Amino acid sequence: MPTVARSLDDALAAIPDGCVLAVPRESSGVAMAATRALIRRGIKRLTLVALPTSSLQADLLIGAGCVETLETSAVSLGEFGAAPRFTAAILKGSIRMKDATCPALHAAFQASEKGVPFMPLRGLIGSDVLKNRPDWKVVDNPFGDDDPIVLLPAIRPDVALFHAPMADHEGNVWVGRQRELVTMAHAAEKTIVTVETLHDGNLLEDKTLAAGTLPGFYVDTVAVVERGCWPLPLPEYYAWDVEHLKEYVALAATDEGFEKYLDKYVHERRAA
Amino acid sequence: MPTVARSLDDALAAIPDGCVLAVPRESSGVAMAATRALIRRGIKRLTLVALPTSSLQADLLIGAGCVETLETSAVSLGEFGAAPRFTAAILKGSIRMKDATCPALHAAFQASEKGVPFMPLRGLIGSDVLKNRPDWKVVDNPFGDDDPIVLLPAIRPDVALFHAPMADHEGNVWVGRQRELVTMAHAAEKTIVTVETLHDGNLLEDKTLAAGTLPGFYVDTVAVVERGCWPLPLPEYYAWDVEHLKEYVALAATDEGFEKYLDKYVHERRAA
Amino acid sequence: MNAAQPSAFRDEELLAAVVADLIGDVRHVAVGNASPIPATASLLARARGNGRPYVSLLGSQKHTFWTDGGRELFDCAGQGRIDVFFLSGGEIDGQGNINLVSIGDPEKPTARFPGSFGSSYLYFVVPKVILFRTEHSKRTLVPKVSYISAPGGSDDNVHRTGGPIALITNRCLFSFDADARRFRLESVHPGHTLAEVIVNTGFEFDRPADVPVTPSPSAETLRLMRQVVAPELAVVYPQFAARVFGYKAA
Amino acid sequence: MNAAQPSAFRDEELLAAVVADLIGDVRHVAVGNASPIPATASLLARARGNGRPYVSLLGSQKHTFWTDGGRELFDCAGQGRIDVFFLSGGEIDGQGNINLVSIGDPEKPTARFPGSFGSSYLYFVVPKVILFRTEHSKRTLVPKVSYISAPGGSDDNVHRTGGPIALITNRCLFSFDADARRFRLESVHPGHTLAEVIVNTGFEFDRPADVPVTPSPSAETLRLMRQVVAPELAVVYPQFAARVFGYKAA
Repeated sequence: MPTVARSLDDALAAIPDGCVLAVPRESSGVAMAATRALIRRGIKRLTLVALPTSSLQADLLIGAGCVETLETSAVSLGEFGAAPRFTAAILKGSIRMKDATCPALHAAFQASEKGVPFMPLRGLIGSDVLKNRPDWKVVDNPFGDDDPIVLLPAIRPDVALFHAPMADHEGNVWVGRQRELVTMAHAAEKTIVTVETLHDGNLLEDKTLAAGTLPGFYVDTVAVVERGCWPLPLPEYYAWDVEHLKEYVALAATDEGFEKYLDKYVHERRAA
Repeated sequence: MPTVARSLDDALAAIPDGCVLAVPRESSGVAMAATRALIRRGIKRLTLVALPTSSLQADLLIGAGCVETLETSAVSLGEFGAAPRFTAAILKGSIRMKDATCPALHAAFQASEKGVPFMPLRGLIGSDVLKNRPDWKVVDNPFGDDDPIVLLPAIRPDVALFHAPMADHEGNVWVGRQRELVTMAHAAEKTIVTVETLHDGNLLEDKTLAAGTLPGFYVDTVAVVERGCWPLPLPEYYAWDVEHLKEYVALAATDEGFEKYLDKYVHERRAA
Repeated sequence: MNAAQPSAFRDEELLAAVVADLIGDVRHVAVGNASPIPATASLLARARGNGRPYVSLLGSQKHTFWTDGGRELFDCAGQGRIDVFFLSGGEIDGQGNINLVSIGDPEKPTARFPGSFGSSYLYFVVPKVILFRTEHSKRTLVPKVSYISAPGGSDDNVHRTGGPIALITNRCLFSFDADARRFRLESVHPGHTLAEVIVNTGFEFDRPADVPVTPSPSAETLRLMRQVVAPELAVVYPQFAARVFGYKAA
Repeated sequence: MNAAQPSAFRDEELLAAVVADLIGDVRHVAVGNASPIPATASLLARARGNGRPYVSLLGSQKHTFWTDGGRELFDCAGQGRIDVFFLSGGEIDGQGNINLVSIGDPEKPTARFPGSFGSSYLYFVVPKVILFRTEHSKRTLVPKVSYISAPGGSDDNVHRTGGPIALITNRCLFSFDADARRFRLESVHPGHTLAEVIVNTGFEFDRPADVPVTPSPSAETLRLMRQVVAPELAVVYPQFAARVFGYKAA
């Protein structure tokens, strides 16, 4: 049965060093308060899988030395520019990068959701994305004739971590149309969700809300963290903190500036 | 752009003789009024694919001679017993039956949804379901070692037809948690939906309703038909018409009785 | 069931109690449509476990948590998140094969059942599949099924994380030995006899030298079924709850 | 853009008009994040088509119909329901290969871009991919990309229903010949010269004997952009709409 955690740190206790951690793109609800708490705790050696891309979350975790391997399709701060710590880590060779493409990650999570060892995907053939992924295979489509097609092995994360608008006391989580979060939870061994607020009553008993609800059956722990995506947006609830992102980009351009950022916004528990 | 049809017959004009027609199980909203209209029109040679099972809809269409091939995992009237016209047609050999299993049909529709030629599925090996499906293939899992696994070819229906609680004037359809209807529409070339009622305003602009909405982009035609599932249920809206089902079972036990049923409930446009 | 214990418990209560013990301590039991006795057993297991296992009663939107459409049951099983499921068969044979399709040559059958539903998959991926068939006769329990909707066992190289663990009928309880692919008679229900089981079973099975009588449900089990389970059950199976437990919704 | 037509139209208007013509009569155009000129072009095409094509502006929940999560864009493309998409590249080479990953040895790169996003897939399945890269230099248009995020062409046996049809820069418009896997110079924008295009392009390309000047947008096109498109665009790109069209939301 899912539990509503007494504190954010309690909720995150189930994310050990060295685990495979799945996180969503910024338009789906990134658990940024939880990310800062993990950095404060000194989490290490993560295999971070961002479905299908990441922005500040990956950049912070990489900069703070928490990431050993990153699998995703892109890391960028969008209109704020390149992700500085990600870029620096790649150029230094300090993380292992598994470059993917968005639909490949979606399909690989769906493979785990469906309990199959792989999923096929069109495209990719002739790309260096494929060439650099020895774990992806090309086979001849058995329903075709000389028709090569890529097979992607299932991704089964140890933990999925994201932020959503609300949950109820049974651990049901309303994710709305962000349905890759449902697939992520189905695919992951454990799912930890931070939410803006607790909903009174059972989300599954309201037929309109139920349509956008991840059942608590798939959820291990829920923690209430208001503005849990800050400084990233929670779409339809709040927007980017533009000034903060500008400050981040300015500070994170250097190692020393990034340490200052951590001191100011992460270790001091400010706005966490 | 989807259109709101002036009449049910107008909406169904896009379902030609001989097409591959996809329909849902009874708990997801079966377009029964539309089914009676198709029988009245004298539709012929359908390849009916019921995702993943059917009840009265398949039985009626089979009894009325509209079906050439049926692909599904089961046809049954549930607590009302066996489906009499289905059973009779199988014993007479008057339809071609492609027996499947529920998750195989879900996966084959998802293959079309994802634009891939096949999907893998566990299980099935050693069953006569597999043995009788030369179109399904067993391959050695390229990520395993001596690990046979079934591959199912994508099902791409010509038309998907179902009933839903509501649509808006843009053709967006609220399906709630019946998400196989979304997959069915994604997989099908065309989608025709009957609904209980037209919703004022755009379903996609309400974040709660949007979570359970099939976008009008995938919908060709919507027609308003109140109690469009009758005598089957529209879950959370209305229940089975128990007395009617009992009458059906009694009549459909014989060829003559079934003709009487058609005369009484289909050709006379009663409750259609 | 028998004259010896006319008022102690009903057949359905005995069967549900036996099935509840087979369920054991698990996380999630799913029960197919129109299965009141397995549903009773599952709710009994939940009452004993203070809310564990999750019980999904298919066909009841109120008693399932699915929000991802009809595929979620199967995806959930594929993820290893369904521990117990119930299957039946028009025919069941001694190797645990089940037939939900037809009798005779599949091309020209002499009888047709509804179809395999999800059995061809779930039988492979649900760790504890309990076969439930109240009609115990040579017509239903056969030497070899006409059509294999799902096989009782698989070759070693076939990925299989589940399969049958038991077969319960109105006469007795069989366990299933997955290695030998054979049923073993575990107990005969009160009021029934070994000779009756043998003569009504179309397949060979193993049995101990002394076949025990199926234990009667305890007083506490009966209390839970009648007081806690019956009201929950009545939401989905009102007629069954009224008939077996005399329960009528207020 | 040039001194000859100082007030007639802006560079962005010319590019959007050229792109709108490339879009043609289709059902659905999808535009990636942070792409105001392709967005302008797509909305212009829609204004001309009385609501057709559907225009999906990714990154704007209001301007996309997706309700099936992040995969729906790719599934939709896989279904053949996206007719036009826009891609760019840190590098683009003469065979239409695009690089969104890194410069130099991928194991020890000297520069890193964000990553391939969905390009490695969408380039194969969207019939009309328009390459859009305003910076036209030997740094961006190279003989051979360091890393192929997505190839411009594929062998005949590779399933491919889409690919590049054109490359538009701040200087000119190239079409792409899928069979020859080469770009062909179609026109040079007003105020720019063939010599300038040649000296700033790192790859070889075909060209007609006389290279035309890119046609200026018609008065009607400019009217549609400024009066119909600008207010729609301002919802997603307010700064761009203000700067280019002088449009300010009420």
